[in-house]
Amino acid sequence: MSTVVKSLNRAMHELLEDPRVVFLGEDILDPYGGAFKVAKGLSTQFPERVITTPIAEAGFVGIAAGMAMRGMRPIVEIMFGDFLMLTADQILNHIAKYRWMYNDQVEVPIVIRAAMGGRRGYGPTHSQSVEKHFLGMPGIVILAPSPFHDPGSLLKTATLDDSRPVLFIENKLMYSRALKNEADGNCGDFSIRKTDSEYTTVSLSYDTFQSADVTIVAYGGMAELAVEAAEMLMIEEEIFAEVIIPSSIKPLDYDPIIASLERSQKLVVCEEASKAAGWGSEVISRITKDHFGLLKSAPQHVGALEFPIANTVTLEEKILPQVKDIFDAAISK
Amino acid sequence: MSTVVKSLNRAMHELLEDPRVVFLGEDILDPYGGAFKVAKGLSTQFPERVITTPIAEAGFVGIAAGMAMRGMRPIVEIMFGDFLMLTADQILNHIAKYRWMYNDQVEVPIVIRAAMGGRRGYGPTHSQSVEKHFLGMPGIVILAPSPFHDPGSLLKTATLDDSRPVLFIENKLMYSRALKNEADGNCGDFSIRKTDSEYTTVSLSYDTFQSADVTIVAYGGMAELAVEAAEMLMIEEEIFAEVIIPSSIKPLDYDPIIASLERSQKLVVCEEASKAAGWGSEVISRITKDHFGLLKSAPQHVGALEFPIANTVTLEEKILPQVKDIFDAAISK
Amino acid sequence: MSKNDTFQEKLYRQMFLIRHFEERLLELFSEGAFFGTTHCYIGQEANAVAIINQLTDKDIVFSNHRCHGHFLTYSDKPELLYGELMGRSTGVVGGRGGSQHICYNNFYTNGIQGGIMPAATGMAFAEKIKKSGAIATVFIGDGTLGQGVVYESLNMASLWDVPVLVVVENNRWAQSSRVENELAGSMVKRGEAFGIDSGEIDSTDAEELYAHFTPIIEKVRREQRPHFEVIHTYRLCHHSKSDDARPKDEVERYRENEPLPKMRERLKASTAEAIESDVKKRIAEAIAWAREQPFPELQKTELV
Amino acid sequence: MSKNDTFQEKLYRQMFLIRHFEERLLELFSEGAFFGTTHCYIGQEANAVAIINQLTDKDIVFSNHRCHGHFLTYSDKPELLYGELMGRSTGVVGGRGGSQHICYNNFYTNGIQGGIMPAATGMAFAEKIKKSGAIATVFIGDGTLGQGVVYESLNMASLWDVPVLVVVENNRWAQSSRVENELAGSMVKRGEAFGIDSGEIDSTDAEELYAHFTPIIEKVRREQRPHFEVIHTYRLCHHSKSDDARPKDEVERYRENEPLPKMRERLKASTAEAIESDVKKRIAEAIAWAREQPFPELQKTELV
Ligand SMILES: Cc1ncc(C[n+]2csc(CCOP(=O)(O)OP(=O)(O)O)c2C)c(N)n1
Ligand SMILES: Cc1ncc(C[n+]2csc(CCOP(=O)(O)OP(=O)(O)O)c2C)c(N)n1
Ligand SMILES: [Mg+2]
Ligand SMILES: [Mg+2]
Repeated sequence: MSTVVKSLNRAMHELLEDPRVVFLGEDILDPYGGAFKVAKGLSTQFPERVITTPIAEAGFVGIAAGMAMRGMRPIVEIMFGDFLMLTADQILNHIAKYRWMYNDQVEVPIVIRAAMGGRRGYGPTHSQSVEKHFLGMPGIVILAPSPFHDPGSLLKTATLDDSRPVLFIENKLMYSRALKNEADGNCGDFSIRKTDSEYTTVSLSYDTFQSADVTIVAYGGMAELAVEAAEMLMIEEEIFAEVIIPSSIKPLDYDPIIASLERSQKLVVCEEASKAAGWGSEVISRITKDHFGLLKSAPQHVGALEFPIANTVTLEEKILPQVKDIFDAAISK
Repeated sequence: MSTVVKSLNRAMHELLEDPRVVFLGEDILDPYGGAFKVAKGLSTQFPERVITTPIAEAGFVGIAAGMAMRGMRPIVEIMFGDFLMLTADQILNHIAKYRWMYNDQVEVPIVIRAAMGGRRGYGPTHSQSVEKHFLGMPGIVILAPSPFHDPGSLLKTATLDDSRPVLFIENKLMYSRALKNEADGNCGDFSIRKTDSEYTTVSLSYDTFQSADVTIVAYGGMAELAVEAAEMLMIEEEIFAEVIIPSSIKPLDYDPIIASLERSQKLVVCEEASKAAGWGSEVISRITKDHFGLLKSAPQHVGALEFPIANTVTLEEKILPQVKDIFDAAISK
Repeated sequence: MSKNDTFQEKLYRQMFLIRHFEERLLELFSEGAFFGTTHCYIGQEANAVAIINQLTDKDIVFSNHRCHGHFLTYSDKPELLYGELMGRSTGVVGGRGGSQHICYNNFYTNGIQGGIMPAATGMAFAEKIKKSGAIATVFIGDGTLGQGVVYESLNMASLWDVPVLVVVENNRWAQSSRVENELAGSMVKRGEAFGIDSGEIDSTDAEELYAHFTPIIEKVRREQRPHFEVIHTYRLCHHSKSDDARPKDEVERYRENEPLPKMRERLKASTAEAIESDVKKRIAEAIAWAREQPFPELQKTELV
Repeated sequence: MSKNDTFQEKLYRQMFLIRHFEERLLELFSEGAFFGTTHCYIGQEANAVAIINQLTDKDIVFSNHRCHGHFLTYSDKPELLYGELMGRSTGVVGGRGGSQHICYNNFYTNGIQGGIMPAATGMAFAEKIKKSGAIATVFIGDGTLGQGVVYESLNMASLWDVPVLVVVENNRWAQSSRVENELAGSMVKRGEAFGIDSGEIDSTDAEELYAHFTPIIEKVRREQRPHFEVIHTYRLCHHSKSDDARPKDEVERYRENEPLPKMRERLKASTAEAIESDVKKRIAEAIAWAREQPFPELQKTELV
């Protein structure tokens, strides 16, 4: 059975065969192999291009960017995605800008992998999904694999075929999840469709994409929760949900969402971060701006409450969005 | 004639009379008095509590936060708001979190003033409006004075009466603008209303708030552009616009916006930053989520294009939003 | 803490409290009584007791992810920390922060490496401006010397004559990384380069460390200037719960240098035993108390 | 540049080019021919010519906001920089970047103080891995030593044996701030603390600086290690266009130490005059050329 972490680890092994690929991050050497074990085995096999760093996120992200500008294909691991905030200046004012600001004379093909998300009791500074703070930066791509995509092949495309800077968001709980298999156009009880693009969007339907009562959009760690909610909606309410799972949240391919909304006319957007100024705000705003009249009821936004993410489970559970919240949003009038 | 910079400078003088107030920033000593002169005269009058800093934005914002946690009321100046990205970790993972994470045992009453915005040919790293990257952080307030508010009194309230961390966004072009006077419920050709709250929202109407064809929401540097657009709309198209100018963009008081939309049913939201995941996305999304059915046409979003802000005027003008863009959005069907 | 303890007994009691607190913590973790992860201080206890005992009530302590030893010395409240680690509403910060993010009187911690340096510096600076006489002590690890904000803070602390004592606990590892893979040059020179008096000591002897820090703390208070001091020590436990890939023989070599036996052998065996059984009783009671505490409810109003 | 120049003539010609470029720039600014702001290098010309002349075509230079001197020495293309400062599509980066954000072959700049250090380090690191033989030189100012990311970079450059030469141009002021208000301790020790060979020189003599840097550059290339060198110099112009509140007598004192007269007096007066009139002609042509260039259009596709 392959899991997300296995898929990523295998991809990293394959990627490092390419002499342009270099991998930097904290505590990534064997035998430890990185905090979430995506790095296992790499330093043993590629000792020269697997470089464990000091605790200096801005510095090593910036160093990797310099390497990218000189023909390498660096991959950086941010141990806890929360620490990405330390690199915000390097990303906005350096990495995202160089290509255009230098009149397209350079490229910065860096991939920054970051472990995001809560539900593990790691507390306020080790549980966030901070990608929302980077969504508004012109010039960067943000990818978020899920068990419904092939995380390893996404990582390979991002590293070798994409010359733009990429943030690669890995939900921590997702690492150990089994990849979802697809056979004959089905994935479990759902029909499945995938867009034909480098960073595919997966659409799941209970009704072979004939009709739908609600369109649920979710990425990364929220994807499986959305699917669970869809199952509950079917069983408890006989509501047919379609679940749309993009692998690229920036840029976002709106076509599969709009195609589904043309059937359902009801939208639920999910994210693990707190809702304010989140990814869902952007999605809801874009759909209302560009497809006004498509929705027949208020768009719904599922996300965390506006608090730091508490350490204790009773608070963390209430603060972070749950399956039940998606379910409730989907049945709301 | 009072201007925004004079109003802020006077307020700083008054604030520093309070022994808890301390002022930190780069190049704020006399005779230089800060890059945009808000600091003029302060170090001469209050040499002990006006502290010029090294070029170390994360460090001195963090130091000010520590002072705030020990009973001081620090004000920090970020010379160019672009450099706020260097403080993103200090703001998200320290300043915004301490109060709640420490179970409400502490407060962090810091005010971080930052000069934002373009239109001066300062180029990609000195022209941005980066407040959008901070909108989604639970625990901080973001204020944006304009000539329609009293910038100095906002600053005083934020410093002395608000125990929460405040980002205080000052548009650079706005500094030299005259404060807009209000008399007998009028401001120029407009009727004016102000909400009765600590951080007031100003509403302007051509028709004594009887009827309106469009509601234009704008803050900071975009406020005067919105008003110009409203004038053009009146003169060229006989369209009655109401302009809503909040001084607090986070939290945002939706009441005056909704009140206006009940008359106009058409929304235009303006910001100087690029539109993707911007403030306007949040506003449009919140209004559609919470007041579905209120709008009778697609909400409009005016903002910069998704590029770095170029140095040369021909590109900068095209990238940044202009009066004409607001006008066009307002007359769009 | 017992009022009748001699100085040595007190140090031993405190170190044993930290040690036993953590040993029980690690045992109980497997039961699922605790949340998330935790970073133990086993092997470094001498540092906390040597320094924190010399501070006044007004003084500030800023600690990091590895804060149990500092907190227990500062507060002598194991039950509050157990409560916190169990996520209870009566824990140090009501279950909100967990082990890395606590606050108790003038004691603070945060889990972002290095990010605490400016806050600690600012706190000390505020106390100086307020003329309260308080100083701040901030504890960081060897690995944390990788973070740039540490140097921004040292520069300003030195420029502005801030009474902050920076204690680097060099336990020779940062998570899974040897200090040699993390740090180039010299630790002490990192302080000196900013015009800050800096020094180092290689010891796990609480009494020796205590004596070493007496003039340092006194000087920070008197001169109202920063000081940077490195303690070379060793972490004998995992980095967090279950991650230790260090060479076994290296760990065993340092185990001979443990702070607790060193102090215990200066006590009468019966005294040591009495202290140990006292502490064990306290710890058992603290655990029992914490287990009975309620979980917190979420307040209704979201933050702005 | 003239092929027949002696060494001294070449250095003088380059320095005079920088100087005259900027003097004309400042004059023309009032006409509104330029955008935004600009940071001149007047007084520091000797540094650029002493160092950049010794680099190979493959070598990398990373400069900062005050980059005219570095760029002109590197490229010898005044017209491209005028074009850029006038916002023209044929300027160094097509008008997009402006004076602080340019890129030309292996020459780069950015306007965020200190933020360029990691990129420069990474570039040198990449060249080392690629075995290209290239090294990187990065120029920063005294004030920029306030930024933490500088130290993160020094640490990694030292740990990983990166062939990067860090040149600190200490012009004794950072914008309106005296170095004493910005910097505690010692500049040279800031490099040494990271195990990096570090040194300093107080000179505005281009030949002396050239000789000083010859073995340093050679060593960085040979040893494939970083080096940190401080040049004590002085800025004789405003920080940017019109902001100078420094004591007049201080500026006048340093004016006696100007790099250009020092070199000029080693040339025959007639040679110097010939060089000057040559350069003036080039500059006039460069300005004329730049004025004729078109403004850029905005490409249609927005970035992601
Ligand atoms: C900014 C940041 N980066 C990374 C981490 C993850 N992390 C937690 S502890 C640790 C090692 C710290 O080493 P050191 O400073 O030596 O302290 P020690 O754990 O040895 O006490 C790391 C890398 C973090 N908490 N913060
Ligand atoms: C991160 C950052 N903070 C502040 C500034 C504003 N700024 C531009 S130049 C400058 C002074 C730089 O001083 P120094 O490093 O000594 O270089 P010099 O200007 O003297 O050449 C400042 C503060 C900036 N560009 N970047
Ligand atoms: Mg350590
Ligand atoms: Mg300088």
